Amino acid sequence: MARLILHNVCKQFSEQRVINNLNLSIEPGSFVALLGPSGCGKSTILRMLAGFEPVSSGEIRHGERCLSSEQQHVPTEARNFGMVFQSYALWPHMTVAENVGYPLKIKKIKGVEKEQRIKDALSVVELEDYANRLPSQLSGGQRQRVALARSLVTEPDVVLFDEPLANLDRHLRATMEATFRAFHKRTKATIVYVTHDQSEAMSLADHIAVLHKGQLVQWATPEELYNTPKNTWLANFIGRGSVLKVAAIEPLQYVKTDTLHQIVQMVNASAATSSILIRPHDIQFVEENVDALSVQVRTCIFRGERYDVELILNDGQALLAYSEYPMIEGSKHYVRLIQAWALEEDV
Amino acid sequence: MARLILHNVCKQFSEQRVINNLNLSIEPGSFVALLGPSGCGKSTILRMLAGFEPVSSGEIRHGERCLSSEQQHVPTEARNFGMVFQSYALWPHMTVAENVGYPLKIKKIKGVEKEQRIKDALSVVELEDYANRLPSQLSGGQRQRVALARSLVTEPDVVLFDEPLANLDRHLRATMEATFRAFHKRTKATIVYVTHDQSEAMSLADHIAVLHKGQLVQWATPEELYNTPKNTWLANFIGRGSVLKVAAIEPLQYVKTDTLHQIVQMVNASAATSSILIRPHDIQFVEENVDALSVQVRTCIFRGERYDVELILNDGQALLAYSEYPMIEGSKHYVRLIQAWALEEDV
Amino acid sequence: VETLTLYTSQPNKDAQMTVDAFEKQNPDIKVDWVRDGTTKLMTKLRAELSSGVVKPDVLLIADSVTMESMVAEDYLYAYNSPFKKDYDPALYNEKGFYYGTKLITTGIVRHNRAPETPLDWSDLANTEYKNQVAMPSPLYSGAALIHLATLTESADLGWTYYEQLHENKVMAQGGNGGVLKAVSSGSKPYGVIVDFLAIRESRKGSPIEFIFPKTGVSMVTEPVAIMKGAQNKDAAKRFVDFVLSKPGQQLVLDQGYLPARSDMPVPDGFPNRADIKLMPFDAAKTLENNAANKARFSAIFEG
Amino acid sequence: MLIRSLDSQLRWLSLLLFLLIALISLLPSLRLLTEAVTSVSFTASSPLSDVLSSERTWRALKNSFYTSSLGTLIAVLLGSGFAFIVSLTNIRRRPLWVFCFMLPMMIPPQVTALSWLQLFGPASPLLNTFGIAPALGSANPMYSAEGIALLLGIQSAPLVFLALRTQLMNLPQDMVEAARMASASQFRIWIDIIVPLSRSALVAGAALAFVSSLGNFGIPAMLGIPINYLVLPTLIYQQMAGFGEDILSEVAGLSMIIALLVLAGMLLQQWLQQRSQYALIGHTTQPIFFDLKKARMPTEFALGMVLSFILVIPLIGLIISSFVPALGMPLNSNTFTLNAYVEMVSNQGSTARAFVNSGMLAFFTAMVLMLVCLPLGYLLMRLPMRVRSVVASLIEVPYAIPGIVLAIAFILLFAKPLPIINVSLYGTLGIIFLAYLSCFLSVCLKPVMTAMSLLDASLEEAAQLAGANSIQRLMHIILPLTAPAFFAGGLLVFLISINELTVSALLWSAGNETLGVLIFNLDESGDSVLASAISVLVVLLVASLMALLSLLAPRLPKGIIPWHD
Ligand SMILES: Nc1ncnc2c1ncn2[C@@H]1O[C@H](COP(=O)(O)OP(=O)(O)OP(=O)(O)O)[C@@H](O)[C@H]1O
Ligand SMILES: Nc1ncnc2c1ncn2[C@@H]1O[C@H](COP(=O)(O)OP(=O)(O)OP(=O)(O)O)[C@@H](O)[C@H]1O
Ligand SMILES: [Mg+2]
Ligand SMILES: [Mg+2]
Repeated sequence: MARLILHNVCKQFSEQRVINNLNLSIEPGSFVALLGPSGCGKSTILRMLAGFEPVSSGEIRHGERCLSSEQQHVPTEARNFGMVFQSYALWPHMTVAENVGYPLKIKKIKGVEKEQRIKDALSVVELEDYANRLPSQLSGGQRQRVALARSLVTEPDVVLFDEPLANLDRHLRATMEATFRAFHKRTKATIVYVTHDQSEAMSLADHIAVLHKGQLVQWATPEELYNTPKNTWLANFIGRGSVLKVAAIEPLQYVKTDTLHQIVQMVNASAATSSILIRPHDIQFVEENVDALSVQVRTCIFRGERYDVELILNDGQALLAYSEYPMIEGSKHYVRLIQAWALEEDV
Repeated sequence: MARLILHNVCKQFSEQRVINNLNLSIEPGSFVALLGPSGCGKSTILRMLAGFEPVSSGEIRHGERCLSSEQQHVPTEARNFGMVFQSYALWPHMTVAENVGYPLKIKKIKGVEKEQRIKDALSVVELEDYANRLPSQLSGGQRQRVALARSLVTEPDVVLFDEPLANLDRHLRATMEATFRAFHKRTKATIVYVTHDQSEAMSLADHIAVLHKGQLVQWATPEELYNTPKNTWLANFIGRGSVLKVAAIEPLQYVKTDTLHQIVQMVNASAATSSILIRPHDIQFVEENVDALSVQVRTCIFRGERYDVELILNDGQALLAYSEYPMIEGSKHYVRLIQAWALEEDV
Repeated sequence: VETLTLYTSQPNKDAQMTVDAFEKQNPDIKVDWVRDGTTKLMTKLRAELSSGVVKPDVLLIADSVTMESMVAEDYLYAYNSPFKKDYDPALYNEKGFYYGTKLITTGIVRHNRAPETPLDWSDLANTEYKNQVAMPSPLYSGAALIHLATLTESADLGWTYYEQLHENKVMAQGGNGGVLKAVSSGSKPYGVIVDFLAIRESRKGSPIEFIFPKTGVSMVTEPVAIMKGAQNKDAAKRFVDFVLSKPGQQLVLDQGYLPARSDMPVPDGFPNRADIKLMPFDAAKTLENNAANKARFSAIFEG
Repeated sequence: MLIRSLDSQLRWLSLLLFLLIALISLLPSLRLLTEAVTSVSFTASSPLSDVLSSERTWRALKNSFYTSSLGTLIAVLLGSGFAFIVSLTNIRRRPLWVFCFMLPMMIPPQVTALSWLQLFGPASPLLNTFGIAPALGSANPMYSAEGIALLLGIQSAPLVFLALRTQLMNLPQDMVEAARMASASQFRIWIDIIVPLSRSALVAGAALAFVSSLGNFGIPAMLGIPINYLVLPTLIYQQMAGFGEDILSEVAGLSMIIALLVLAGMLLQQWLQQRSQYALIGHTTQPIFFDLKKARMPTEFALGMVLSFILVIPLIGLIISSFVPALGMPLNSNTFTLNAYVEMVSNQGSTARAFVNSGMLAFFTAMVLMLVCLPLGYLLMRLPMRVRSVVASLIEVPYAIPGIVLAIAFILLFAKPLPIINVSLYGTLGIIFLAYLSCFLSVCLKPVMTAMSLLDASLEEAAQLAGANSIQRLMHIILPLTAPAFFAGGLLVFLISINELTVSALLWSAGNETLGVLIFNLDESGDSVLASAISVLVVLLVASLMALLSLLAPRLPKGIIPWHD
């Protein structure tokens, strides 16, 4: 078990710089998520970790061992990593069982043990009945599950997951999340997990790296990230909530109701120099009173357990709140803001 | 504009019956979501609607016109349907712009208008800068966005979406959802939308069909579905919540606190004949009092805005609740159940 | 201008020469000619005949046995050429169905570096020649089949001779060209081959030498014949006469063959006509025995 | 179902195409069949029953099967080895290797055989230098069934190479990456992933090689006859040399045996390809690429050795024998002469004619077949598996039966003027052209069908949704994606037909000679020096045409020209 270190890693595809001076230090046995918008370079990082792409500059180390640098390159097969591909990469000429069993075959695990491990892996992803199908006869989600089973059948030092649950329904996702947790607990493998689903990332990972245009924006625990995002971009990206332009205020602190209502109401074109983040559950609908802000409902969308309500403040800024009941579009209400987080401006 | 009707549609792949006597009547201009676990036959339904798969029996009609039956088969290109594939199906030899512009080329739309429409479509999915790339040079999410742009560039009568947002991050999803709504409003096209994400389905669709193992389980509006699911399978599948075994009670009605606590506490192995659904937001943590149920915390997982808490009742049944604050695993608490929905048993 | 269609197995260059000379003498006739090995040419002809068309007017092909088979099936037209008298009766069909035009004899060839100099057929059966001799296979080459018929009819040689050749591991080639290559490239120092190929190549500088065996040589006569279904019999007759005439035979001589006409000289590199001993041969009988001969040969050689 | 799912444009096109196939593939085969059975009588000895009851027929069948199978094996090893190395690794000068690998097809097999016989024979300049030449007249190992198979293998290796290359270009990289993730070694990856994934192309290439070996006459004639090793084509030739009245039906009967062998082979092929139908083209990942690292030099050396045996040595032999006055003379300053070239160019009007004729025939055959194969392959892929294999085998038959027999069929069919229009094709280039179409249709179609079966169906479905009709889909989606296969097919047809011999041998007529016929006739009448000179020119011509194509490459879709990166 060793620490996985990315040191000043850059990656260039012909014209375009895709990863820019990335520094990460991933503790042995930790569960790390990479989060970021589509095209920010998540898959590219995994591919460099796996050894499929050389680094353009910088270095990737695993403990003392240099895996990739401009001079050196340890081939994938010598790394003992595991990976689930975004494209699944199932072998079309092998049945489901053969696909899952291939890493065992390579490791020369035979006979009953092999059968048993294939069976176990397939039962985790609920595909026991499909063992003899070819990948072309499976649905999208079933294919993804085969790819998952394949990556978990052996016990690699580092496992890389590239959006492993993108095509699965919620319940299967929950099951798989539990499986990942159990797997992580049992094998103590280091896991690097790419996802676009924040709730997945937050519930699974010890640490999350948020990337934007090839650059690391924040490296923090899930709680830190949710509660104290660094800048407006991150605040917009992580969780649900509204970023409001407000009168000047010291960044990176919590602002409570009174000050908050003040700076929100004080805002005007010239004074709007700071930004704050208000989470929807920090907004309470109240009866009209001095302390309350008046708002108008723009849209109200059903989301199952509750309604998403988009509110408009007097100065025209939008505010997202939750409501237990449907609200009529255009109706007026009063809200109280419990707290907000003051943000740094983007660079 | 015409109604899309599936009448007793069945589909068989060699040994396996994948769709079983499906009846649906989709109003012209409506937005319908197909929801169901992986492998339940959603993509197969779309493929039959598109005309790629013949029906094994039954009939698909579009207004008066029979699209598919055992005797007849209108070819896809004569249907004026649009579709986003789960596998994207981008043409690898064409650039992003050519991929998106191909339907226009076929419709003989040329010159400035063509350019403009390609540009518009690409700007909706935020890929203007990638117009001249080949699909192999894109990230997973970018490919999905190209496929989206391609399906929206012309204005088909019926648009079929197969998990169009599976690989996109939350904010792009929100943008795309808004785009779909706007597109739907503007073109009045009938939309059939496959997704595994319930919140997506609920926020977009007028009607939702939930499928299980090739069979229609419920066909309802999002609110109906969420609030009054028919049976235990559906209750488990839709939204978050806990299904409890309780003493006998009339199905398909709401049960309020007092009766509720009664039937929950009365349960024992022999008397547990009914099931009820309790949503997590219907569970309140309270100080100890006569009215409260005592519970123990099994797990507590951070989810961004709040914590998911799994509670254990005295009889060992599990209950999912939300909490604003982390709770210590193993600690004891008291809860009040506000309401629950009584379910039919599965057949 | 009339056209005359000629099927010939003469080498390209020779065929062109013949046609040019004929056309020069008969400017009113244009000759369309097709050249191929006898086997292919006959196959082509068979296919045409079987689909009911007669393409060629005149045939000028390798051997009289083939001609006999055409006579037997009544495909040929009998023509009494005025030049008949200048030829040995053995060289033409007495009813005038075909006339031999040249003498192509089969003898022995040796590489210049070869240790031995075979003088007669029987030498090739000696142990010094084991593994050293190439010959054309009678199964593939018409000339070789006639050679076989001639030698097996001979009292001295007979079938035992062929059995000895097999013992001696004589290697059968597809045709005379193969023997030429085998010998001139040195892979087999001795061979059985038609005269003109070996003599012509050796005159050009090839390291080989042709030997007329003492016992005699077998021969084919490259007969000329007119098809019964010929569209243009007049021109055909004129062509036959031309080939048999002195200028025609002079052409044969110039091409390096032994002319059939007895009053002609021999080409360079050939011994005197008197020194070339022709072994007796009966075309009609050979035709009769053809199948049996081939079967017996393949029984010996293919075991 | 088939017809229902096609639109009207394709419907009449398909009708037309199936008529065409019936005309050029089925008709000759049927004509031969009737020829074979018409003279069947119930007496003990009809020609067909003679043929069938002869022990030699069965021996030849067995031998044919042995040499063709072994030859196919060699072709597959050689062709696929080359394809794997040059398309998947970082070998240097890739275009050059591919370029050189195409050329052995252009050297007449007799020349290759002869140069090897010379190289390892008593007169070998090489062995003589070291004094280890075998004694005059000693047996040469090339005269054996295995020698025949080796040459057959070399001749058909480019067929396998080109058939395979298209598929290799389309193997998605992530398949290999996933295997590397499982810690599979390069060798295991090759065995477990790459070979199975390219199985359908391998099988198609092998089938082409087998069929082409089965019908080959030149090589077994040169190496088999001397040791009395009979194969079906030489047996057929023997039969023809008999001149009997029954030869046609005997020959047709023997050909039907070959046709049966082909049908059996096709069944095997279908069986082998059954599970290898998966979409590979259309995956939007990068193509596979292996780094050879330290093995690069040795690999290049090994390739060089193989090439020098199959190309350089025969080519040198060919060149040398074109510069001497007569066969068997050594080449030195005294003997060097350009006479052959001078004679050929100045005296023989037929030379220029043959170049023009063969060039046109090869070009138009390749063009027409490429045009035909696009819709044909598309339609065939839409037929049920079973019907498809029947049609495909029927298309295969003309290529498998020896060219000379096919020519007989064409004479039988076209010797009489065509009915109604009363034009005679016989004796024109037209009949050779038709025969080539019939013969080489399967050569062009095989790679195309393989490529089409690899195509991800959803790509076409997406175009259907865009409203594209069948023709538009064919032109916009399917053609560009399978273009390398089309070009490979066309190229093979061009290369094979430019010095094709056996078909044109019976069908040519004055003024319509082809290069193959010209070379063969010269060779047969002892002018092998002239023949060598022409062969050299043909190789030069083809090589320069290929080089010229490279200039066009930047304007063509990627991967179309095999020897261009
Ligand atoms: N070509 C085929 N041959 C045999 N079975 C098939 C084939 N295609 C799909 N199936 C089976 O049909 C069932 C339904 O497949 P479908 O693709 O419609 O599922 P889905 O609801 O779209 O699932 P997902 O959400 O995972 O994409 C699956 O069990 C699948 O294995
Ligand atoms: N082979 C390539 N050539 C050129 N550009 C590439 C190539 N592969 C990826 N890119 C570009 O690099 C950037 C990062 O790609 P990457 O696949 O890492 O994104 P990602 O974060 O995984 O996105 P997604 O969530 O959409 O999968 C993208 O803008 C993509 O267009
Ligand atoms: Mg990605
Ligand atoms: Mg699906």
